[in-house]
Amino acid sequence: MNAAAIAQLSEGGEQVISEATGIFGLTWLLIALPLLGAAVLLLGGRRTNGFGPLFATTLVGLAFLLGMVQFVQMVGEPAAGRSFVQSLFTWAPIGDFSVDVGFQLDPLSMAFVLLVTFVGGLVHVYSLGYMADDPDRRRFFGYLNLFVASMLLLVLASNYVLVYVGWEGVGLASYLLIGFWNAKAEYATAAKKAFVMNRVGDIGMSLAIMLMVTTFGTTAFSGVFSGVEEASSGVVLAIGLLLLLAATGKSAQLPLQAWLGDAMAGPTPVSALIHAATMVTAGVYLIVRSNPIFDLSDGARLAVVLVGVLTLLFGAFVGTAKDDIKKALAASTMSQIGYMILAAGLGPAGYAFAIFHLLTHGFFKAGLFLGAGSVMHGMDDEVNMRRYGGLRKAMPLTFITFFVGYLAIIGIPPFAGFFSKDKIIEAALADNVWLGAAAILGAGITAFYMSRVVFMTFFGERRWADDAHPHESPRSMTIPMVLLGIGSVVLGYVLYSGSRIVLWLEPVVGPEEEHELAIPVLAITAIIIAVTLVGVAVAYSMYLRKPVPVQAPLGTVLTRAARQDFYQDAFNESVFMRPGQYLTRFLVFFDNRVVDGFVNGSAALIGGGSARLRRWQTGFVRSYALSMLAGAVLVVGILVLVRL
Amino acid sequence: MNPENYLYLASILFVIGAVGVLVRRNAIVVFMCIELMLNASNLAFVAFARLNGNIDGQVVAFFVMVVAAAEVVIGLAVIVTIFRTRRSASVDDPNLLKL
Amino acid sequence: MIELLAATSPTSTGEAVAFWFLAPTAVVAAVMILLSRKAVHSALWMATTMIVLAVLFIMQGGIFLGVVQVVVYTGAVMMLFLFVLMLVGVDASDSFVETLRAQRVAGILLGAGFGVLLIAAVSRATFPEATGVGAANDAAGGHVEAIAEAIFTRYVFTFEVVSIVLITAAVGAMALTHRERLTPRRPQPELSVDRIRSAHPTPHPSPGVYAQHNAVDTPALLPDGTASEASVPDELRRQGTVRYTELEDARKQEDEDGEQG
Amino acid sequence: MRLELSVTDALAETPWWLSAIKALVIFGFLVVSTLVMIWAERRVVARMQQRVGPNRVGPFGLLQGLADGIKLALKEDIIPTAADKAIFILAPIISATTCFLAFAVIPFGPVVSVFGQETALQLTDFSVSVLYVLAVTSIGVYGLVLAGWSSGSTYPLLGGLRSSAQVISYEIAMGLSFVAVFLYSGSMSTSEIVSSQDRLWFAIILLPSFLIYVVSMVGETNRAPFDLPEAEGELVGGFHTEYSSLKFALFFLAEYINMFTVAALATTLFLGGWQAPWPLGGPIWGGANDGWWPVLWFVAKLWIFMFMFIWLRGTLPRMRYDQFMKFGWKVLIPLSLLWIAVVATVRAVSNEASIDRQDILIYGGVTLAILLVISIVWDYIAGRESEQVDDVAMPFDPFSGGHPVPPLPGQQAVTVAVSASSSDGDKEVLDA
Repeated sequence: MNAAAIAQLSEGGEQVISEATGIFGLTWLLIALPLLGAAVLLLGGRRTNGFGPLFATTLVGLAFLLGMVQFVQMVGEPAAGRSFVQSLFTWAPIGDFSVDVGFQLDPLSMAFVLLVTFVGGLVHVYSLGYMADDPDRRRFFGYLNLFVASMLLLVLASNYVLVYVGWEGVGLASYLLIGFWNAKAEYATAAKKAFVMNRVGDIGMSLAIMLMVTTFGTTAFSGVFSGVEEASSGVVLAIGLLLLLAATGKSAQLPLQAWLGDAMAGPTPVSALIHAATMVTAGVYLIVRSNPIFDLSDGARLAVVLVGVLTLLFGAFVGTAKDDIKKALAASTMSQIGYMILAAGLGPAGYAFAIFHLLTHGFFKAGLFLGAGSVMHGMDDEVNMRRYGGLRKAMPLTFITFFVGYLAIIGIPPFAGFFSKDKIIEAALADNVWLGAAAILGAGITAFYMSRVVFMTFFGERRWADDAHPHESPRSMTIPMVLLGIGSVVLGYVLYSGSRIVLWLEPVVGPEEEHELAIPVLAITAIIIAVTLVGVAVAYSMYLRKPVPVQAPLGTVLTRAARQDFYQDAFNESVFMRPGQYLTRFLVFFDNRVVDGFVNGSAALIGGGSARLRRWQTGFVRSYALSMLAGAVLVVGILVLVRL
Repeated sequence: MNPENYLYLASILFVIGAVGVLVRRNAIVVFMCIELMLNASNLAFVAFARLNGNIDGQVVAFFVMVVAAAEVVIGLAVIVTIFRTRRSASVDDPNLLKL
Repeated sequence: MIELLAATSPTSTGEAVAFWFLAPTAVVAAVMILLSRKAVHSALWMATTMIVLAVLFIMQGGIFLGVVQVVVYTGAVMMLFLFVLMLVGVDASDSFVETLRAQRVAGILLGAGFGVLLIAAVSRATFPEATGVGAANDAAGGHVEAIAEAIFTRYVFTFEVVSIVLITAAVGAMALTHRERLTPRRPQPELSVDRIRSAHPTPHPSPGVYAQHNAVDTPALLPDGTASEASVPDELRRQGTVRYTELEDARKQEDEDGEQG
Repeated sequence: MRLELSVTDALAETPWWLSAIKALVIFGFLVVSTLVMIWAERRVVARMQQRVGPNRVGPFGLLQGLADGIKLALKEDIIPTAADKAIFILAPIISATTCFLAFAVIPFGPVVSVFGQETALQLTDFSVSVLYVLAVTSIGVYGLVLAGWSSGSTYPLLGGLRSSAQVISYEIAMGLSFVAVFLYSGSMSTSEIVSSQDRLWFAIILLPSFLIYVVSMVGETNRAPFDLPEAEGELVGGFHTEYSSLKFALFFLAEYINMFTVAALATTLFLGGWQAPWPLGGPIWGGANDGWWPVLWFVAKLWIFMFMFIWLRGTLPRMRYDQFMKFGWKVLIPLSLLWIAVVATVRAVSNEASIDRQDILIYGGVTLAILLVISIVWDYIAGRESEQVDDVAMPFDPFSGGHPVPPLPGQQAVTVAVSASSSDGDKEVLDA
C-alpha cells in the first residue's frame, strides 16, 4: 500500500475487514442463484424448455435485488467498515497451504455486482425478445446464467485461485456463447479463437498464482497484499506483468486483442453483456483489485499504461474502417477498455476513474450493442452498415436510445461518458503530456467512428436490401435499451458529483492522488470537446454530406490495414503460429524417432524376454492350478521350517 | 481317540481334492474336487470349534457352505455355457487363456 | 442323545469307533472320486463323502451344521452337479490318458508333499484340551440358539455379505444360462389350430401297428405295406436305430437296385 | 394320566432295546399302512369312478394289495444291457431306505410307559428334527435321478430329471412354509412343535403356510395332479420305466411311504400332531391327550391327508409341466416369502412393542379391506376398458369356419354379405 494510503488509514482509522453477517452473509447466494439457473436449464434438458428462459431471467433479477439490498446496507455502514469477507469452506487444504472458498464483498466488488446483475438482467430481458424464435434458447439462457454466476464469482472471490475459477468460468461461458450458433463453421472457429487467445492470457494468471504461492504461501487477497511489501521488486514486477498478460487476454488488449472482433459471431445480447459490459472489463478489475501490487512496481505500471494507450489508439483506428456494425462497436470497446487500462496504469491517480469509466461504459456500450441488435433484428440480421441508412424513422425508439449512447461514448456533456473519459484524460495529462495527447487523439477518433456508425445507420438515404422491412423491436427489447439509455444519461453525473465514485472506492484503492496540471481543467475540457466536435464534423462531411456507396471503396493503405485489423491475424500467424508449427513438427519427429525408438527398443527387449517366459503360460487351467499348489507347498513348507 | 485325528482326516481329504483338481480333466469332476477341498476345510473348522470350545468355527463352516453354494451355481452355469458353445466339458479345451 | 454325547467329552469310545469306521470310508470315497471313469460315479462318491462328513460334523457337536450339510451339499449342490452332468452329456466317460506332460506325476508328488507338510504342521501344533461346544451351547440356551446368536450378532455383517453373494450368484447364473427367445413362444391353442389345419390332424400311428414287432423302434405298417416313419419317435430316427421289418428292408433294397439299374 | 418326564429326558433314558422295538414297530406300521393305502386307493377311486374296485381277495378285497405284492416280487427281474448295473440296483434301495428314515422324528404320541419304561412315542428327537426330514427327503431324490440315469434309456432319463427338478423346486416352497411354524413354535424339534400347538393348531393361525405346504407336499411326492415324472402319455413310466419285479416294488413302496411321511409331517407341524382335536382335548374329555389315545388321533389325522391324496387323484387331471414349474417358482415361493415377512413382522412387533395381536389383526384387516376395495374398483375400471376393446376386436362371423353357426352368448350376429339382389327384408331377418 502506498504512503498516502497508509497516511489516510492512520488518520481515518484502519480499513476494517469484518466477517460477513446479516444480509452480507447471503453473498454466496448472489452466485448461487444464477448457478442454480444454469444447473436447472443445462441439466434439466428439454423439460425446462417452457419455463427456462423466464426462470433464468427471474434468478438474475433476484440476484440484482439482493445486490441492491446489500448495496443500500453497505451505504449505511461507515466508510472504513464496508469490506466483508465470508469463508464458506476450505476447498483445498494442502499441508500449510490452503485455498478457501471465500468471498470478499467491498465497494469495488459491490460496484461490479450491481453492474453485472443489472446489465445482465437487462440483457436477459432483452434476450427474451431477441431469442424468442431460437429453438435452442433454453441452452442460451443456461449459458447466460452460467456466465453471470462465473462473473460474480470472479468479482466476489477473496483469493486469486477462486478468481481464476471465475476467470475460467467466464471464458468458458464466453466460448459457449460465441459458438452458440456453432452450426456455422466460422462461428465455431471464432469461439475457438477466443478461447485459445484467452488461454494465453490465462497462462499469465496461473503463473502469477504460482508465483504468489511460492512467494507468499497464500493466494488470499489479504495475505498477498500484506506480503507484497516485503517481496523483492523483481517478483512484484513479474507478478504485475503476468497479471497484465492475463488482463490483456480477457480484456482484449494488445497483443491479445484479436479475438474480440470475431467474437461478434455470438448473438448480440452476448456481445452486449460479455464483450462490452462485463467480461472484457475483468482485466481492468484484476488490475484495480491488485492495486497494492501495481502500486509497488513502476515497471508494471508503465507496461499497463503502454498497453492501454496503444490499444486505445489501435481500437480507435480499427473502428474507423469497419463496415460491420458490431465489429465497429467491438473495436470501440477495445479502445474504451484501453482508456480504462490506461487509467488503471496511472496508479492511485486513476484507479477510481478506471472503474468510473468501466461503469459508465458498461451502460452505454451495452445500450449501443442492444441498439445494434435491435437494428439487426429489424433488418433480418443484416450487419453491414452500408446496407442501412435512414433507419431513424423506421425505429425511432432504437434510434433515440442509440443516439443517447452515442453522445455518451463520444463524451458530450452532460452524458455519462463525458465525466468519466474527461477524468481519465486529465489524469493522463497530469502524468505525461504525450499520454494525454494520445488520449485526446483517441477521443477525437472515437467521435469520428461513432458518428460514422450513427450517420451510416440512422441518417442519410435508404440503402436497404429490397426485401428488408425495418421495424421497431418488441417491448422486451426496447425497455432494456431505454433503461440503459437513461443510465447513459445520468450515471456519469450521479457518480461524478461530489466525487461519489472516488469516495466510494477509497477504502479499496486508496484516496485519489492530487495531480498538478499545467493548464486549467476547464481548458482541457474545452480542448477535448473541440477535438470531439472536429471528429464529428469530419464524419459529417464524409458520410452525411456525400452519399455512402453500398460497395465499400478500396480506400487508402491505412484504411485497408485497419479493415484487416492491422494484419494482426497474419502477424499472429507468421510470428507465433508458424514457428510453433515448425517446432511441433520437429518435436513430433523427435518423439517418433528418438523417444519412441528408445521406448520401442526397450519394449522389444521386454517383449522378446516375455516371449521366452510365455511358455509358462500354457493356457491350461490345470497347469495354473499346479503352480498354485506348488506355491502353497512352498509357503506352507517355509512356515513349517521356520517354526522348527 | 485324539480329536486331532479330525484334522489329519481333513488334511488328507484336502490333498485328495487338490490332486483331483490337478489330474482330472472333466470340468465337473474338477469342480467336485474343489468342493471336496472346501468340505475338508469345513471339517477342520468344526474340529477347531470343538477344540476351542466355542461355536465360531461352526459358523465359519456355515458361511463356507453358503459361499460354496454360490460358487457352484456360477461355476456350473459357466460350464453349461462353455459346453453349449464348445460341446466339451474338459478343462483343457478352453485354453484360449494363453496369448 | 447325540448332542449331549458330542458336547460333553473330547472322546468317547463310541465316537472313536464311529470315527475309525467313517474316516476310512471318507478317504476311500474321496479317492474313488478321482478314480471313477464316469462323472456320475464320481458324483455319487462325492455324495458319500459329504454324508460321512455330515456325520462327522454331528459327532463333533455340529448337529445343525451336519443337517445343513446334507440339505445344502448333498441335497442341492450335488443334485445340481448331477443335473449338469446329465445336461452336458450323460455317457461321457473320461479317458484317463494324460495330455499335459508330467502333469499327473507332478500333481501327485506335489499333493503328497503338501499332505506331508499339512500333517507335519498339525502334528507339531499344540492344541488346547478339547472342551467341546457344550458350554457355548448352554450359554445361549441351546445349540441352534447359539449358532443363531453368533450369525445374527457377531457375524451379522458377514451374513449380509454372504447373502448378497448368494443372490448375485443366482442372478449371475440366470444371466449366464439365459437364452433369448428369437421367436415368440407359440401357445397351445395356436399349435392345436395348426395341427387341425395340417394335412394330418389325427395322431400318427403307434409304432408296431401291423408290424411283426410291437417295440417302440419298429415303425408301423401303412395299409399298402410300407413303413410309416412318423410312427417312430424322432429321437430314434436321429439315432438311426429304427428297426425295419425284413419285408421293408427288402423293399428298400429293391428301390435302391431300381435306382441303380 | 400324564407322565412327568419331558420328551427329551424320556428319549435320553430309553434303553437301546426299546429303541430297536420302536424302530421295528414304525417299519411294520408303515408297510402295513402302505398295503391298506393301496387297497383304500383302489376302492375309493373305484367308487369315485362308479366302479366297485377289487373285492375278491379277502374280505372287501382287503388282501388284494398283499396278493399283488407277492406277484410283483415273483416276476422276472430284468436289468437292461445299457444300464449301469451297480447304480441301477442301488437307486431303488436308496429310495426305499431313505423314505423310512424320516419317520424316526415323527411323534406318534406323548410320553407313555412301555414295559415299565417311560418313553416318548417317537424314535428320536433333536433340535433340528424338521431339517433332518428335509435332509432325508433330499437324499431320497437321488433314488429317482440315479434310476433315471442308470437305465440308459431316454424316457427314464427325462423322467428322472423331471422328477428331481420337481422335488427340488417344491422342496423350497415346502421348506419356506416351515419357517413360519418355526417362528411361532420357537423350535425345530418335532415334539416341541407339537406341544406348542396345545392351544391352537398352526393350520389355523398360519393358514397360508399350511395351504402352501399342502400343495407342495403333493408336488414333492409326485402324486396326481402333479404326477408329471411318470406321465404315461409323455414319458411311458418316467424314471421307473425300465424297472421290474422287486426293484419296481421298492419304488412303489417308497412313493407310498413318502406320502405317509409328508402327511405325518403335515399332521405334526400344522394339525397339532398327536393332540386330540379341539373340543375333545380340553373341555370334553380330560384324558384325551394321555396314554395311548393320542396315537389314535395321530393316525386319524394322517388318514385325512391320505384320503385327500386319493381324492385329488380321483378328481383332478394332470397339469402341464411348464405350468407346474411356473406355479411352484413364481407363485408358491414368492407367496411363501411374503407370508414369512408378514409373520416375522407380526411376531417381532408383538414381541418387541407389546402390541396386542388383536390390534395387528384389526389394522391388517382394515388395510387388506381397503386394498381389496381398491383392486375391485381397479378391476371394474380396467374391465370396462377391456370390454370395450373386446367389442371392437371380436366381431362375430358366423361363416368363419365354413359352416354357419349360431352366435354364442355375448356375441351378436352381424349382417353378412348377401347377394346384391336380396331385399331389405332378408337383412332384417338376419339381423334379428
